[in-house]
Amino acid sequence: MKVNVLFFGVTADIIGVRELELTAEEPTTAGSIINQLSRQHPALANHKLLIAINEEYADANTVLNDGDELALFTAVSGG
Amino acid sequence: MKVNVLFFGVTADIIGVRELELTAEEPTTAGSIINQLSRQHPALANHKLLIAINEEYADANTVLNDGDELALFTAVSGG
Amino acid sequence: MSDFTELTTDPIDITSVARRVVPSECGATVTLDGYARRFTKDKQTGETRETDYLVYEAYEPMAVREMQKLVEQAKAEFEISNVGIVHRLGKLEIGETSVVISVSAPHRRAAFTACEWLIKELKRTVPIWKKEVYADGEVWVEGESALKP
Amino acid sequence: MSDFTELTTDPIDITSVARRVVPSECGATVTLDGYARRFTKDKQTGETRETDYLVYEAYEPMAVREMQKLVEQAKAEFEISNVGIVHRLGKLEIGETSVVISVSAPHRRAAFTACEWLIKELKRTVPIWKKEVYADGEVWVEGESALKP
Repeated sequence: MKVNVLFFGVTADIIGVRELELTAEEPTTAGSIINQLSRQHPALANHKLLIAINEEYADANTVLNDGDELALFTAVSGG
Repeated sequence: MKVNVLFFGVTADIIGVRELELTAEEPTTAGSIINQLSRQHPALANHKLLIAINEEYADANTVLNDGDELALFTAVSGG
Repeated sequence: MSDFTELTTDPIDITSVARRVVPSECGATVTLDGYARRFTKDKQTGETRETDYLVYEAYEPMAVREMQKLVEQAKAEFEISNVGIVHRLGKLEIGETSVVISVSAPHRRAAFTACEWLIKELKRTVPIWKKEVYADGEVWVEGESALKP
Repeated sequence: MSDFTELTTDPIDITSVARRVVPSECGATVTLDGYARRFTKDKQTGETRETDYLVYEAYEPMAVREMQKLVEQAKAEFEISNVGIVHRLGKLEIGETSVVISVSAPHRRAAFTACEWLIKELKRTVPIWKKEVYADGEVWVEGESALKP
């Protein structure tokens, strides 16, 4: 299955792109995608990441479905 | 002695002027000036009046001095 | 970059009031604005009346002094940086701003608390009066406050 | 005359935001505005750094959804009439407004309470990030919030 992964701010700087399409075996959780990305980009592990799936906050144990949009970002700092 | 009396809003409408110079015997209190004005303008007694002397809130028992500025007005409604 | 208390017969721009109280180390500005309402509920009858326009009048030198006292009290009591208060006088069309109170503070909690305290006290103590003008008459509004404690 | 939640790369005019939430029966509008600060204290070192400018970035569709949720929650919880939230994105010079939250209510108490709640929640939940750019570098600010409860 395919998952579209979005990055913002810190995570976009670490990954080097703002969007990645990943192919993963089912079932895959948000957390396993983070682990996979952290192996390629160790700096990711220095930050506490928030997770959104299809524009809703979710936790690392959430199982992803084909076509999901997964967003990974650090604690928000708007205002 | 002379006292300058200022009126605003309701009190100015009742008295018909915004300012009066009154001559009074000493000692005279703010309250006695109000009583005197209320005899000439009975509508004044229908309103709870606030008193300021020389731009500071004061009460009816305050004794006036020559040249004081006495302001008589209803409860404020700014904002 | 400092405190101010003003009476004006010109229209009030909220943005400029809020900006004038902003020191560079501050994090938040809280602004209360009051404005001329179209509809007013009569407290006695419960009826709603439609207002044509308002007129505000002040005992000007005392009003400025009372506003300055409020600013001093607020700065003594709350952890705030600057306060700006501008009250409009004269005739106000419906929707026009009658009063703006802006408070800046390093932490927004104090700005909210101080701003709320300032409008409450302004309505109680500052010698300004509002006249509501209707199609069929007009009335000077009398405040709810008793004499100053 | 209704609620709105917007992201914009244009300058924000506080007055127009405050005015857009005003229904004719309302008595007060409370407005919080945040703005780009010149000086920021580093939480770890306690040192003060001078910021050149800021850049705000958002996960735009989710940010708008989260802001709309906050408006719905605020209207369910507080006795308020309308809420307007506008957050700026892109590059902001020092002193420019980053966020404006305006709340109108029949009674100002509820407007103050709701406005304060809204800015607290916005800073915790809405996916927007701030980059501070200094003479000698830049840093994405990480918020203090844990995951959404």
